[in-house]
Amino acid sequence: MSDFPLIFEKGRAGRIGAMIPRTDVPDSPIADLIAAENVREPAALPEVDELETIRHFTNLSRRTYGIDVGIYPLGSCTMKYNPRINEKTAALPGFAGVHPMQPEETAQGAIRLLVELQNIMAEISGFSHASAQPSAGAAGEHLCLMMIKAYHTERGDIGRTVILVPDSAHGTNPASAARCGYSVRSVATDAHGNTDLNALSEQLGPDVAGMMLTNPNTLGLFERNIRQITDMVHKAGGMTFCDGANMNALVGIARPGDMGFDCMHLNLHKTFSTPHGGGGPGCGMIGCHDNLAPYMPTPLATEKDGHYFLNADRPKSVGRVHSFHGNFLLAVRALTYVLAYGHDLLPDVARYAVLNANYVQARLHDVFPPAFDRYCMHECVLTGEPLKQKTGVRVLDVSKRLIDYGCHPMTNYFPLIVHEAMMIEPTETENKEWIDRLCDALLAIAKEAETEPEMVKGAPYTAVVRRMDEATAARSLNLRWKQPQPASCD
Amino acid sequence: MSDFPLIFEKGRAGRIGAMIPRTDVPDSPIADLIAAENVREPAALPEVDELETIRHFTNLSRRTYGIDVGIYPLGSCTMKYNPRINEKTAALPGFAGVHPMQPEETAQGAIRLLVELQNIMAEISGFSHASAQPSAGAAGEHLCLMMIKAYHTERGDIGRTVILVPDSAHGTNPASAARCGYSVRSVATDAHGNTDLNALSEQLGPDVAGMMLTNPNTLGLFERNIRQITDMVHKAGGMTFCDGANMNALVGIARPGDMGFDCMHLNLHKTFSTPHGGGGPGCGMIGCHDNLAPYMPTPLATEKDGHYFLNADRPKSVGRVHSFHGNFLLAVRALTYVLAYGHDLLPDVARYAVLNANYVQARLHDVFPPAFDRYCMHECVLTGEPLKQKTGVRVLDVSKRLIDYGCHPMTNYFPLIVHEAMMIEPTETENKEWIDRLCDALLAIAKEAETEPEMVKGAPYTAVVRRMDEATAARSLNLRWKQPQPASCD
Amino acid sequence: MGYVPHTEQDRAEMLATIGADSIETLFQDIPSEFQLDRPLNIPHSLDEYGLYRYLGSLAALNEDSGKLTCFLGAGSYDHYIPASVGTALSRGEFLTSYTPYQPELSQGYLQTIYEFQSMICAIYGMDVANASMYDAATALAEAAFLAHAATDRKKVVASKGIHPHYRQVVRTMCWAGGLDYVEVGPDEAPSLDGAACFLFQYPDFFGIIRDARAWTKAAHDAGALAISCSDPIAMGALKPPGEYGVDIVVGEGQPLGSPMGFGGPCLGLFTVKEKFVRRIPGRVVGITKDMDGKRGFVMTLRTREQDIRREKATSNICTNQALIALAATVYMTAVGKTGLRQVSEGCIRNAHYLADRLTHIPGLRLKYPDEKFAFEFVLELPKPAAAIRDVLMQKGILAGLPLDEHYSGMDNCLLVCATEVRTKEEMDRYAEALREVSA
Amino acid sequence: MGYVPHTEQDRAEMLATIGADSIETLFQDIPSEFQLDRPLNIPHSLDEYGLYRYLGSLAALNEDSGKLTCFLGAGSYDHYIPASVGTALSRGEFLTSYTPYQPELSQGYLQTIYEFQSMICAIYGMDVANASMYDAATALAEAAFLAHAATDRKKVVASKGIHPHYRQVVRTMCWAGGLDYVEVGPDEAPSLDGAACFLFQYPDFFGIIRDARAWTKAAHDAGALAISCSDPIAMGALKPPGEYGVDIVVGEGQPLGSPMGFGGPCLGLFTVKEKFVRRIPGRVVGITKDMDGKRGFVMTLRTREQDIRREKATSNICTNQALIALAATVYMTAVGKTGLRQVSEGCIRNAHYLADRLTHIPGLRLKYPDEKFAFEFVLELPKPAAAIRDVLMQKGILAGLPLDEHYSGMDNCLLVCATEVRTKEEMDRYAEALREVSA
Ligand SMILES: Cc1ncc(COP(=O)(O)O)c(C=O)c1O
Ligand SMILES: Cc1ncc(COP(=O)(O)O)c(C=O)c1O
Repeated sequence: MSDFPLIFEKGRAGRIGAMIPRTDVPDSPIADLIAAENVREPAALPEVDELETIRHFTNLSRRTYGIDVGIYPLGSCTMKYNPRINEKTAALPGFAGVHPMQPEETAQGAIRLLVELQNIMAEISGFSHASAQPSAGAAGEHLCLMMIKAYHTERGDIGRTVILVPDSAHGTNPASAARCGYSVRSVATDAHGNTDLNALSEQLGPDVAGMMLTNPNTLGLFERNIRQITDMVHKAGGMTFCDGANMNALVGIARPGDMGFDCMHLNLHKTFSTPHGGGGPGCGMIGCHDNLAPYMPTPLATEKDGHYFLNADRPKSVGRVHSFHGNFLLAVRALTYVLAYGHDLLPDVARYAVLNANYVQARLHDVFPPAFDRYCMHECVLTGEPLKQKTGVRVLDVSKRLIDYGCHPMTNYFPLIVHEAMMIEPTETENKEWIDRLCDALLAIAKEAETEPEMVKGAPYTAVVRRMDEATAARSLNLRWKQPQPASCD
Repeated sequence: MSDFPLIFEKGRAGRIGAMIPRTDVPDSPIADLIAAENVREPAALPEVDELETIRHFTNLSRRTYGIDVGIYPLGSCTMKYNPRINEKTAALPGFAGVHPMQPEETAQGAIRLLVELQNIMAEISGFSHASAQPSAGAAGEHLCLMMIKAYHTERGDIGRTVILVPDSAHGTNPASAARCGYSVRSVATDAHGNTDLNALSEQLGPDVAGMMLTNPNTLGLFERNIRQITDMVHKAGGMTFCDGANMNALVGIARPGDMGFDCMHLNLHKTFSTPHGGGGPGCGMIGCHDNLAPYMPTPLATEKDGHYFLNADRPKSVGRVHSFHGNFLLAVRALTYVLAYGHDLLPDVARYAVLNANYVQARLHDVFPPAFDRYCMHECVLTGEPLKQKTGVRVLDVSKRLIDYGCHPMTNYFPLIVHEAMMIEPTETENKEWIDRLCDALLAIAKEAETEPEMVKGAPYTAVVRRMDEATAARSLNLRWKQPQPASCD
Repeated sequence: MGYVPHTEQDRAEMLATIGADSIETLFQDIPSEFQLDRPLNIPHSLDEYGLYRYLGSLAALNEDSGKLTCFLGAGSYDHYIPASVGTALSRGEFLTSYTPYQPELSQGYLQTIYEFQSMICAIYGMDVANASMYDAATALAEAAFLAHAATDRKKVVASKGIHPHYRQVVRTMCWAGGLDYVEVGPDEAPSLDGAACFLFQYPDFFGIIRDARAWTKAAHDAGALAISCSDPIAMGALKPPGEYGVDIVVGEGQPLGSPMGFGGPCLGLFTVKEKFVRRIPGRVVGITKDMDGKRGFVMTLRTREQDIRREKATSNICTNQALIALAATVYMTAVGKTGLRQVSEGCIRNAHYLADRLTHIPGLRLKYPDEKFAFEFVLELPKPAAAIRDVLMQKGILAGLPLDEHYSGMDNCLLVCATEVRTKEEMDRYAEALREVSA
Repeated sequence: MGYVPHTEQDRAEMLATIGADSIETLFQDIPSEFQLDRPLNIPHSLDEYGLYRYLGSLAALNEDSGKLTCFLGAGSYDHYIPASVGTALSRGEFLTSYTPYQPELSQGYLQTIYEFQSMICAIYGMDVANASMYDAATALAEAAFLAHAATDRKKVVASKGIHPHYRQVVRTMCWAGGLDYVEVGPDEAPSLDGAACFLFQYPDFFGIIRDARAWTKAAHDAGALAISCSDPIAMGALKPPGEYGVDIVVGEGQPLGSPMGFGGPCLGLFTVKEKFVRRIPGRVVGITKDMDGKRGFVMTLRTREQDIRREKATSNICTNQALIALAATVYMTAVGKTGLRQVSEGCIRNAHYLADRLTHIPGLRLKYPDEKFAFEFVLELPKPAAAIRDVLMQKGILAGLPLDEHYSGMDNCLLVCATEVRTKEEMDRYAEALREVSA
């Protein structure tokens, strides 16, 4: 089969794929209105008809795998079912058609929705305040660090230039700290997969502004000493931030706000099922206690006597972190989702997420042992090291071979501290049959690795392409389509 | 790869894929309300979760080919682009949420829509009246025959028991005639692909109630002698019905109502792009002149002084032919579609449909000659007879091989009077590249037939299944899933 | 443009290949007297935004179930539709495919039809279902024709307990097809001498759970076929006609996942007992294997159909209601075994609660107090029903169907329905409004 | 249930495999002091029908663009969105996939991103685009940080002609990241000594087509980067910043096929000249080949990113606005080369017609009569703008943005926008209403 064409390789000059609204005002030449020297040549966009447009994207979708196609057990990503009712509520004209700067009296429903979501998320995470302004998890981290910075600054505590981050942390943590002007110090993990308290106490000092901690951590393990950790940081004068990417293990069961954290972010696009959409948009809602509340971003959706408004009278705020009010239509989806569970059902999310992950860990235990042998939370981190030792087959190969078995691969090589890491997060919405299918496939591949290692290393065989040459991609960059040059004539 | 499972082969007892509305009235046992002896065991429906539901149908759709995937040149089917705006308008709550028996004053928009569509379709087809009650083409045919029957009956002209149908006609024509109590006499086609006037005059007589004629006919050819034909039938006391399945050749160019037809049906699901949806629903709107108007079905959407109502005061009407007002949401789509063209653009539909078909005919001419060598209308009927003579490869094989080239096959073996018929209807919405792809593929297959006939006969190779054993399907019928019986114990 | 993709250049190149000098040439077979020499008298084209605006303005002239609280049933129902139904229906491969004549490219769709047939059989307790008919009314007519063919008798007897519209359609079709159509009262013991079939509705138009077993026996005793029209949602809780030996069960499938849509598209359900399998009208999908032995699906029993048998076909139907059948398949999958029962019970409970509330209002009573009903019932009012209905409409309540138009002597009768989506609060509000009006 | 599929039996079997006696056991690592011993204080669960009803009731509390005629722009625009955009976005494979870390399973999505990058480059006249940022505001901040990294300077100078909200965001981010943020008047010649960059909006917040060439030259003369924020629809007709030598062009992509959505999701567009390619923040997709030589797409230049480079990454962004970028890709495909121009011209023509109509009303005038504008303009009124806006709201007209909140001394100024979807009749009605109010 030949290459699937780019949209630029389709169509013909003069074609158009949409019926542009016809204006009915006088048809003055545009150059008269904006001056000829400001007028451009039309941008070289595609020229295809409407049917071709539909076909192009339909066929590209058929070359893409989503949760709707099968299990998607990417660890740290919480690829759970994205309920379709959420798409319906988010498409309501009364939400989709509202302008962000129209008068507040005409947007009471939208602001109220934000207030209700703030209240619910604050309650779930154990905080007293929340804001939906950050567009994603990393933005939420960064915002919390800014609030911490403002807090120290206001107290005149200006020598604090360091943020502590566990060595198992997600890359956004150190990157957010850096973007907030902090330098980063890494904290080691102990033999049980928890933060090493000795290492922590060595790193703590008067230069520490705070610590970022994921809990459950990125090894899928609950930080058993969380009380000590937050106490130690506080004693050293630092603040504690919880990376809430793993909140799916805790909803309705336990609350970071109760554990000594000063603030946290939630990934609504993970725990609260707003779809990932191929990489976004997300919503990195943040929560905090009263001590950090003055520094939250402005404006803040607020209720007073049944009236809803966007409070911009926040003198100590770090300021604005989004053009408007955050990824609002994602907030609509998240509220729809969380109300489908309510206080009566929400704990089931965590309960069955944890059950599923432990079931995977148990089923794979002998072939892919857990990095730390204890009950995991919503995801398990296993190692392919024994298999590699025995057969030379790496977890990357295992992942690629999984594609041929009709499953999306797990996360590999994260966290960085585990050799041949396989991070599997089934989520609570996968049924037993799908999880068994995944486990059966992984065990079958381990067998194949013994008998036909080269075959496994050549996988996948059934996808629309084979393994990609990523080195060439980075070396000879081709990042956009360019009009083919006509051959020169001499 | 193993068989794709049936939904019944998935799931587990107790699972459920939707959140059933919880009633908040007293929870009385159902047996108390409707009597215990009326209560059944729950029907053996699937028991799957919501995600499994989504996945099942998503994956089944990925095992299905539609216009959205590629060219679909089925002759007689008018598989044109189905604009997505039509789906949006049909989904408006103000249409989708209206009850068919709510008071007319509360459904003015719906009735008005029907009136506007009736007016537009009557004007397009050259009639003065129209009704959207029939659910599809065959129902429209049947209705028109009933109107003809009522017309003759009222005039006391009761000896007319025969309907004439060309030998090239679609199977619904004779079947509709039979269902209307008529017997069918077949009229031969002449050497030019038109109705044979001599044969016609032989068949005409005082027993003839009318004639059903497709124009352009199912050979894709305009009935050049249409004026003589309708005159001859009228002179013999018969009525003339036009099967409008091929109206895509004529919209905005010529009107059956001007050609001596007394009535006709339109397939809104063909010419007017309401999607085929895998076989329906359709809308077989009918049109007629004043002479047949009294017999049209009841009720009839009507306007009077800006007020819209469903006129049921139609004493001569044949009666009702639909539970309510026809496939109303298809009428919404058809109106949306036709207004996208309007009087200014509608002729382009026919013009480019005819251009595309003639282009196909010209490109394939030497290898697959047309059954009748003249300009065709919106579709061309070619013959694979020479290829079969030369290579033993039948058009069925060619069609199956076309699948491997990424195109949907054309219609084969219809009309019945053409040997190895290949009926190709590209429609106006296919661009030149897609049509060339189809023609290139057919020519390439003809070459393959010479060099590798067995390979062609074994096609397809790239679909999710190979050729089907249809004989076994009909012999050992398996038409529904049955709970596997537990193995007996003795 | 509309949706025509051709550029000037395309046109020129294609005409050159054809060897014609203009598109007009291609129309030369159309006698000039028939070539339109004026633009059609229809509106000017609109762009997409204009289309949405215009159609939206028409839609806004209707009161819909989002604005009204709907207690009107009578064959079209306001039920819960899971969002998953829309998701499946929006898949372009389903939406834009044709009847699956090329099974290799339609395995997915064919499988859904096979699953549909299986589920409808389960709901009705029947052996064979087809891929759909247009609507309940034409399905009923088709059933009468099947009975005619099977018994070689011409008399069709129908109970007046059948939806008045359906009876009108059957009457029309019988007239055209040369069958004799007779009606009997809704609670009459039918006289079926020489009849091809007895048609009844179960539960009937008034919501009453009639004795389907007795009627079936009466039909069989007379050598006639018993044919029932049954709401599939009611079948979630009620014994299905199949268990009573009914020969043909038809029904309206709209309640299975489709909106009311001003009455269309509908979905005709059609099921028979095994012995009638080769007489069934319409398309049927069966299981078979491909040449490699892999399971697959095809349309089968094709020799019954009009494209093969022409005037000898079991029916003239070709295009059916495939996509609506798909909606029903997704619906039945989503609600499943447990859910269909819950929906059915929800309707029944709500309707009984409502009936109880309403009959506590002085002057209001059930027309048939001794009959068991499912989720519709006939309420007798102190005043003409249409007038009361109109007053309640002002309060945003669609109160039901005044029966006077459809049954003589029922001037003060209102057919009332409550589905599973009605809340207690809505029903209490209805009762309150009715109390005021009828005071 | 919610969306958890497990039955009792599933749970029992799975616990048996794990060897735990209850799910609670699995939570043993959570100290009991932290295990919630009460239900959360949030509402009770709703079923799907109830969810739609409840969310619908909130939506109904808003006035939306279907009810109001929108003349408010200011960074969020009411444009035509082709239905094809929704069709593509509803494809479950796109909606429910993750960042394409496994390219073999995401070739389709990766290709759309490559196409997106290509189209955005074409629109801005730039060399390299990334796969998206959160919104225009954070894109602008990222651009400032890029300039800081590229120049090793700390001073960020921004024109007040930039959207006030964007400036607030940039100010916040600069403060946190240790950059010095300074503003200059919207028509000021900036003093850029020692500046890392000059940020401006083109056309600016008031719709004025500023001299991007001159500002770019000024920046370059000072050794600073020229950074423009530009509306992509305006670029359909206006010379793109790339042609003026601007180093980084960012913008808000909502107008390309996404609804206003109370301001989100947005779509941050980010493009640079070739020389900055390895400094670009966020994801970038490139073309490569698979092991069989077939063309394919992968995320590339990964070593800039946080998951590899951690605190040394060019940015902390991870999740971006992929699906909104997809919407933009479908939009740009559908309208295409001709259509983008038509949309742009439609906006400009409408806005100029409206400005003309409004300035014929006695007492009303353009605030900047000598400047060329695209499709927004500042209208000076005889009374405070907010009051007038509120009166017009009563007539269903969203008149624009009162500028007093955002610029001191602009009490009577209203920022007015007309996009291509406004009709002459709507604009005439606006003029009529304004005439009445300001009389
Ligand atoms: C543990 C952890 N923290 C932070 C993030 C960043 O979240 P986002 O991608 O929404 O910016 C992720 C996302 O993968 C994560 O897994
Ligand atoms: C020529 C012709 N007549 C009639 C019909 C029947 O129309 P329908 O399938 O809508 O009943 C068809 C459909 O294929 C047809 O092609």
